[in-house]
Amino acid sequence: MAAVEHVALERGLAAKGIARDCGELLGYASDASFLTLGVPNLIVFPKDEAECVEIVDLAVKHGVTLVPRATGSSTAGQAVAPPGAVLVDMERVGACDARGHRQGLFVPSVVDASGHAVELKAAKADDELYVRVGAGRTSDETNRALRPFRWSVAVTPSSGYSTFGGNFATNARGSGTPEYGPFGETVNRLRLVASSKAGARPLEITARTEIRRLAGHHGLCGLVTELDVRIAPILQADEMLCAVLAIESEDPERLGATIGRLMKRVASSCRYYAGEFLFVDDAIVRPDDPIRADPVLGSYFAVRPGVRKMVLLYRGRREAMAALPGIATDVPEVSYREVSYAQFQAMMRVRTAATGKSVARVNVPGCEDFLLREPERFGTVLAAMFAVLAGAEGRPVGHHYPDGIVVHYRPQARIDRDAIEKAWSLNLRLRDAVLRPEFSVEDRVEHGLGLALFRDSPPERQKELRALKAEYDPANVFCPHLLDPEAKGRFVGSSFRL
Amino acid sequence: MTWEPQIAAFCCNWCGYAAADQAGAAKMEYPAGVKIVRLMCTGMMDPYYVLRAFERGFDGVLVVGCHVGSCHYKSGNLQAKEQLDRVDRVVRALGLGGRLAMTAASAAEGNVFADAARDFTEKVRKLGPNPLRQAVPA
Amino acid sequence: MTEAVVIPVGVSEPSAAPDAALRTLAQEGCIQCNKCTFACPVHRVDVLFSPRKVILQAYLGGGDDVTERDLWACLTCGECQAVCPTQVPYPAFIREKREKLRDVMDRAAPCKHGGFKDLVAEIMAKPNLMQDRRQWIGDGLKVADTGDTIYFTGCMPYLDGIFSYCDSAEIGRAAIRIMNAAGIVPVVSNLERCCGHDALWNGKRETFETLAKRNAKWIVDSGAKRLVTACAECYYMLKHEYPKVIGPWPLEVLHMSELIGELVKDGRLTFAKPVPLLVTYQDPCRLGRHAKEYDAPREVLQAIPGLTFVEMDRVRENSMCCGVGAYSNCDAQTKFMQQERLEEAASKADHMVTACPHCRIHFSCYLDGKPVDPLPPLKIVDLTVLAAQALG
Amino acid sequence: MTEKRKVGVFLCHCGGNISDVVDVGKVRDFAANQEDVVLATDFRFMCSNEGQERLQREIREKGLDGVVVACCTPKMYEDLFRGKAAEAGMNPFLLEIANVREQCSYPHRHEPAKATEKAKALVKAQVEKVRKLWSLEVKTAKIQPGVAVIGGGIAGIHASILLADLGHKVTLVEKSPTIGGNMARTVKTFPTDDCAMCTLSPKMNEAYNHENIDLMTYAEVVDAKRSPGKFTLTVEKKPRFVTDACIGCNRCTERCPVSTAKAPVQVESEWEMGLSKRKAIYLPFPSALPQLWTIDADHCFYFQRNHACRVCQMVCPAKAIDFTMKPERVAVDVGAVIVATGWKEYDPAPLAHLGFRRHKDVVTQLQFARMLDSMGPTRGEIARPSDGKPAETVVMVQCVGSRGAPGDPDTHEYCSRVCCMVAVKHAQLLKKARPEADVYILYIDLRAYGKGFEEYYVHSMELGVKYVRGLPGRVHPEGGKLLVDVDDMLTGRRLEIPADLVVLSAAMEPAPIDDLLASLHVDKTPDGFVKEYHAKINPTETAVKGVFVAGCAQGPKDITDTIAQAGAAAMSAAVFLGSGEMALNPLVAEVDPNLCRACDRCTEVCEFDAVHVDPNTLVAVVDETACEGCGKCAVVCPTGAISVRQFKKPQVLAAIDALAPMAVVP
Repeated sequence: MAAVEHVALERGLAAKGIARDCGELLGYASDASFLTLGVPNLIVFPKDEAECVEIVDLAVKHGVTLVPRATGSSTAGQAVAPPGAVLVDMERVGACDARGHRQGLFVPSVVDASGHAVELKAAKADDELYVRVGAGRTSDETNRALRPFRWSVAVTPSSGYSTFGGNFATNARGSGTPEYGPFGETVNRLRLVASSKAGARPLEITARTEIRRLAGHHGLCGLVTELDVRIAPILQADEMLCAVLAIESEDPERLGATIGRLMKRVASSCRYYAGEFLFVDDAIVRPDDPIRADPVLGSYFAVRPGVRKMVLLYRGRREAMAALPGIATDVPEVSYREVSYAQFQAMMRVRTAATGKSVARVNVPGCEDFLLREPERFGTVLAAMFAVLAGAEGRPVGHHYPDGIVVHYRPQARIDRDAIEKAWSLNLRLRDAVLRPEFSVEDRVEHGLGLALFRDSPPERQKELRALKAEYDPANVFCPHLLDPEAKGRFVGSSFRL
Repeated sequence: MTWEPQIAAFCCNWCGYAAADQAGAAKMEYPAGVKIVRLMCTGMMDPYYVLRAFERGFDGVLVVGCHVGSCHYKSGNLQAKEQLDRVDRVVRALGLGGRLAMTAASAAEGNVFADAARDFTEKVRKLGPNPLRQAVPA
Repeated sequence: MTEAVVIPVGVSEPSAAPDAALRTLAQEGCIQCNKCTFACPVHRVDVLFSPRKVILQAYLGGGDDVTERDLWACLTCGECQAVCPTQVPYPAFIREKREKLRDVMDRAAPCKHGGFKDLVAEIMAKPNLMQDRRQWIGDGLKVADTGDTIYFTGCMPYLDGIFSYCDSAEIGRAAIRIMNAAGIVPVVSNLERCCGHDALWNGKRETFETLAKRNAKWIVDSGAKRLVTACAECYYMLKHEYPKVIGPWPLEVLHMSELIGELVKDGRLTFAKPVPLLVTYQDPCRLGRHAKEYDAPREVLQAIPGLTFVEMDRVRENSMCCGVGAYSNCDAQTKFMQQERLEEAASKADHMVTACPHCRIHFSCYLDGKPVDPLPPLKIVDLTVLAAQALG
Repeated sequence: MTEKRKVGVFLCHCGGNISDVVDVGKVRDFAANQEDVVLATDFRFMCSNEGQERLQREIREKGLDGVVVACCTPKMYEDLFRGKAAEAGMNPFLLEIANVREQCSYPHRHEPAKATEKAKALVKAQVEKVRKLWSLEVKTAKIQPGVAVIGGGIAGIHASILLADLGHKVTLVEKSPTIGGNMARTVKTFPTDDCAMCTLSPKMNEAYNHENIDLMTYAEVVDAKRSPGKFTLTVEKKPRFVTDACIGCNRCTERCPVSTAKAPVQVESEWEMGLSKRKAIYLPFPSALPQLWTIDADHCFYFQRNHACRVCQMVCPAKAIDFTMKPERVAVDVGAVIVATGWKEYDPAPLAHLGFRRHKDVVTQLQFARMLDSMGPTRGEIARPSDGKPAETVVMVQCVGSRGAPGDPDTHEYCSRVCCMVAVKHAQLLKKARPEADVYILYIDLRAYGKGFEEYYVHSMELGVKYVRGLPGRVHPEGGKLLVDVDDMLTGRRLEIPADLVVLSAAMEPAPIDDLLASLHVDKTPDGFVKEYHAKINPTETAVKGVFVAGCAQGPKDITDTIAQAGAAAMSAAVFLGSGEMALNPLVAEVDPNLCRACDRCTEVCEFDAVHVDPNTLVAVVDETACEGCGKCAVVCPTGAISVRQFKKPQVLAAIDALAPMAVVP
């Protein structure tokens, strides 16, 4: 605890009995992005909106910057604080009891579009319903609470333990997005602790247009404390179609072009719930992984050397996807197979785990994920990508959304400086190779732009964000550093710059 | 040197310890192996102390408190009894049965303390050295 | 070749070279996703405690950068590892840290009974010990000095000398009753010593290894074909940790639930008497997440006539810890974890069955005291005891 | 981790008492080599002035922050040495005594070698303990000024006056409408036969008028809360329905329809022990204080027959009747409480063979006392309640309800102590009034132990009171008399005494005050009387600091003893209050909030009600004014959160380990 304003702030928090830590905070120097701006010297853990208000009041009073973080799973550096800033861990907000203890098991309160409470038992499948949750709630928790009623959150980001507050801040995508759009589209009501020159300004926002504006605000506009989040009925086995499509080829360009065309047709003729793909290699699952023994799925994990193998997974309402089998059979290179929901989930587990999570490696951030607007260019992009990746570790995976293809790639490196720095430079080359307007490729749509927010978002979005911030944060206490186009973080594993 | 039973005598401040003072002041003799640990009340006699004493090589543990009904703190000695009865199961299971005893001596009963110290020492002598302790050459 | 290259702004070059524990950890590829923290029962009641934080701190601070609170507050229950996308072995990490740091960072105040148990273990590690640990058996039960089956009692004979609020010896009696009923006369030995569970998990590897070797000696010499225990900790230790020290066993190590399942399967044991209870099952960390045995206990419950078995919401690898690991941490936070779990259990059933004497003790301890919030009536029952009730 | 200590060891020769047996030099050299010991020295007499100066000098010069004095038992000079250490600027609680005289040189004087070895161990043990000790501060708690005396009998009155004279504000709470208690009923007092009222009235008046005494009659203590140095009593004032405007003209009583000859409702006078009736609005007795009438709502027609009667209101010249009065609760903060709730008379009804209640002419001594009162129900006439004829033969029966068989639910095991002299007194008062009357006293043992009692007893025999050793087998009516069958154990003859009046010397019982004692957390002895802190040396104190006991609440006693004990209780209370603040013994329990499970076990075992779980923080909190430091809580605490200062586990273990034989398997 160095700075005087921090000492003052800490005293204020102590007076209000708000949980905080000003001990050794090396553990909060970074997040899942492995980026850092330094070691914070104060982190605050509000448990409800009231405490958020106190915190913002104090921050404005003492002129201290606040950087909200949620579960810290951000892969883009939102959750790292620049020197002098105070971290605000929003993880408990609206998710704990009066004692501040997280309540993992809870009874969901469900409302309709106009915010009136609804008996979920009595609800009909086509009702437009929302679950009213604290910003610290996660889709895992919420889905567990909804499951008995056969409902679930409409858009579930790939990490079910990220908080809704975070999902909204990054306007995350996930399964359900093809049908419901990005997370921000599924929010019907928002409580936000913004700032004024005088202090905190708690707001309730119900105008959908305004909510859309705020979606992806990256914490620039304040602390989100409560949301009404769209829920959807869980598809039953008989009304659901789960399909696995596979293709392999020595030539990534051909592979990409073929799949791209297929995806375009699927997007135009099917309404699906989730479309996911992954590139399979030998190391993607452990040799002893039971999935290899699965009579159906096992085959997908045998990869001939020298070829790229891509597995594409679709799930949705059977009637809405009636065209899919036909589309698949039109493409001879692609093998098509319908599988059970259980098998689909098994493949999804591999898909999730494949995002650069493998043993004896650290993940090197950088070109973390990008959106390809025009599927027909998929071949070109893959070719460019694999050209750079030749010989590198880590494997691309992605989603197929109606508005484009999202590709994730996080190179991995053995845990030593050389390997890490290699991966790092590889990343930079990858950015240059792939992030090209002429490819219709945009950077980072899945996990938000984080520290790269201003460097990488298009000018009009920058203008929009500045306007937003001016409106909601006149005191300029929330993450001002993200507005700096030069915002730079350091990868904790190297001396490189972004 | 030959083995002499080493006894940890936990005495409450008001009776046991005072009785030992009495015994001393009256020049009553008892074995020098008896070493007193002063507690305010046997009620604070933690079973842990018993095991610790054995683990550290004492051959016997003797707890001396007030007579029932005359505890300076009303009922500390009763709790001690209860606690020791319980821990005695552990002591016996560890093969140290008979090496733990509790008795009462009022502040005036120096003789009672001296006798207890003597008798218990002899009892322990018959049991031989604490097996947890390296056998001392006889 | 070092993961300690990680030097963020403002952090001086780590002094200590990264140690084995840290390497294991880093090489498991912690991706800082924080799911561990989310799953951690301690974090739920103490927001400052976070495995993710501890890992990053150790990672950046060069190995031994762990605070005393963080070192000892961990229950080593493994809920974090169960949800970790890369299976980071956090409990093992903490265990090694405890081995390394306990001398400079001894527990300010270990759970009192833990201190007592530790001492019993220390005593049992001594050479010329002559135990008389069979007093609890009582009449009508048949045990032998030699035979094919060893019944490894664990610290059970000692527990009743410490805990007033639950009769642990009844577990042993039940186990023997069941074996006798199936025509097995188990060996119960005075040579048996503490399995060393707490010693190992509290960083006293030396004590653990001494105990392990002394146990292995008589067990192997006995020539028995299998060893059974009703304790989740003993089972996990004997089956998974002992071989690392004494090499592979010449015999089979079984948990009571496995033995019962087996006996029921080949018809040597029949549950004649209905036990009309509404029960739920608490997966003990050591039996479940650590030894991966989830089904055997459930099969036993299903085999008991008249019994209604309901699952809690958080079960198997996601089951919530009883709140105390290796008797190393029982404090102001523990009560809230136990309240949370018992509320969950009470919302499902009126009896909570567990297959670990220690879960039973910790929960019973809580129920014996004053709960932080009112609780519906709930009893904690041991699986083996429950099974014995179903014998004719 | 305790910081490096500078420990000094001082060995006393005790002029040979120690050094003739223990080789002090060896012990000194041994001590000098112990860890943290910076000084080891020996001296002929540590307790001498010179020795004390040495101690202080070394503490100052070497800056010692730990001292072990190896000498005689700590019971002798621990306080002295600690005081001296404090003067020298060291925290006194860092000084420990190694008892090498009573524990080494005396008991092992024929084994000097062993005595020396043991002395080493004892010194080492204390050095190790001192190294682990923490400095302690002696905290103090302000004591709330003011004292509450509960019970307005002679004990309460006397104690109140003494304290009030000393300048203490006294709140005297009496549950009946008047003060005076049982003494007011007892006409005359033995052994001097002077009139009870004549001695009592002045005291009542003094208490009533004393500027430092706040008198609350017709009021009861319904709850008591304790906080450091303070008791907060909740006193409920019952409504009298008569305001202070009352001028005591008695018109209301005269006109009150209750208990009139033809009235359907007859109320027995408590004051007259049921020997006469009283009205619903009444003054207990003429010299009652305060002179305020009281309406007994349970019998008043206004209350019982929905406002049917308002006679008193109509006749009251002072407009003092107010039917709307409600019970009123007031909180009284005091620093000390004296329980002087007195006694009630045992009800002999269960002893069927004595015929109490079955035969009108069987009465108790207290009723007989009322008969003897010239102002009483019989105007002093000793007549048979059955027909009002003068009683020629009166038989008194002793030990009624007292000295019963152990375990007999109907009687008490204890001796009621005063009944003998009460009987002797009443017998001779009767004899003096009517020499021709026959008076028998049937007894087992006649206990005339007090000053002037024996003479009093002998005098009664001179007056012709007949003593028969033996208790009656039965009392039954025959020929208009009551035949009392008794075996005279001295003559062996069986007597059948035809009595007009049988008087039972019923035992003294404690007044029913269980709720009060419970809320004060004061215990009772098995016989139901208040438990003193120590029956011999603290007869007026209770285990609860600040709560004292006086009079028959503590046990049966006569007025002389009651006065004496009331004085003693007042003195103890005055000393306690006088200090203005109480030094809190620092060697008490303390709680580590980070470990407390709030399981309440400490609360359950605490005999002094000194620890409670704070419902908000869910952490146990020790009341240091109440904690005695016995450490029971520390043993039952599952986490080790609670422990007694200077006897924390590491401190005791340090001593154990140091005393343990060296030869332990590593």
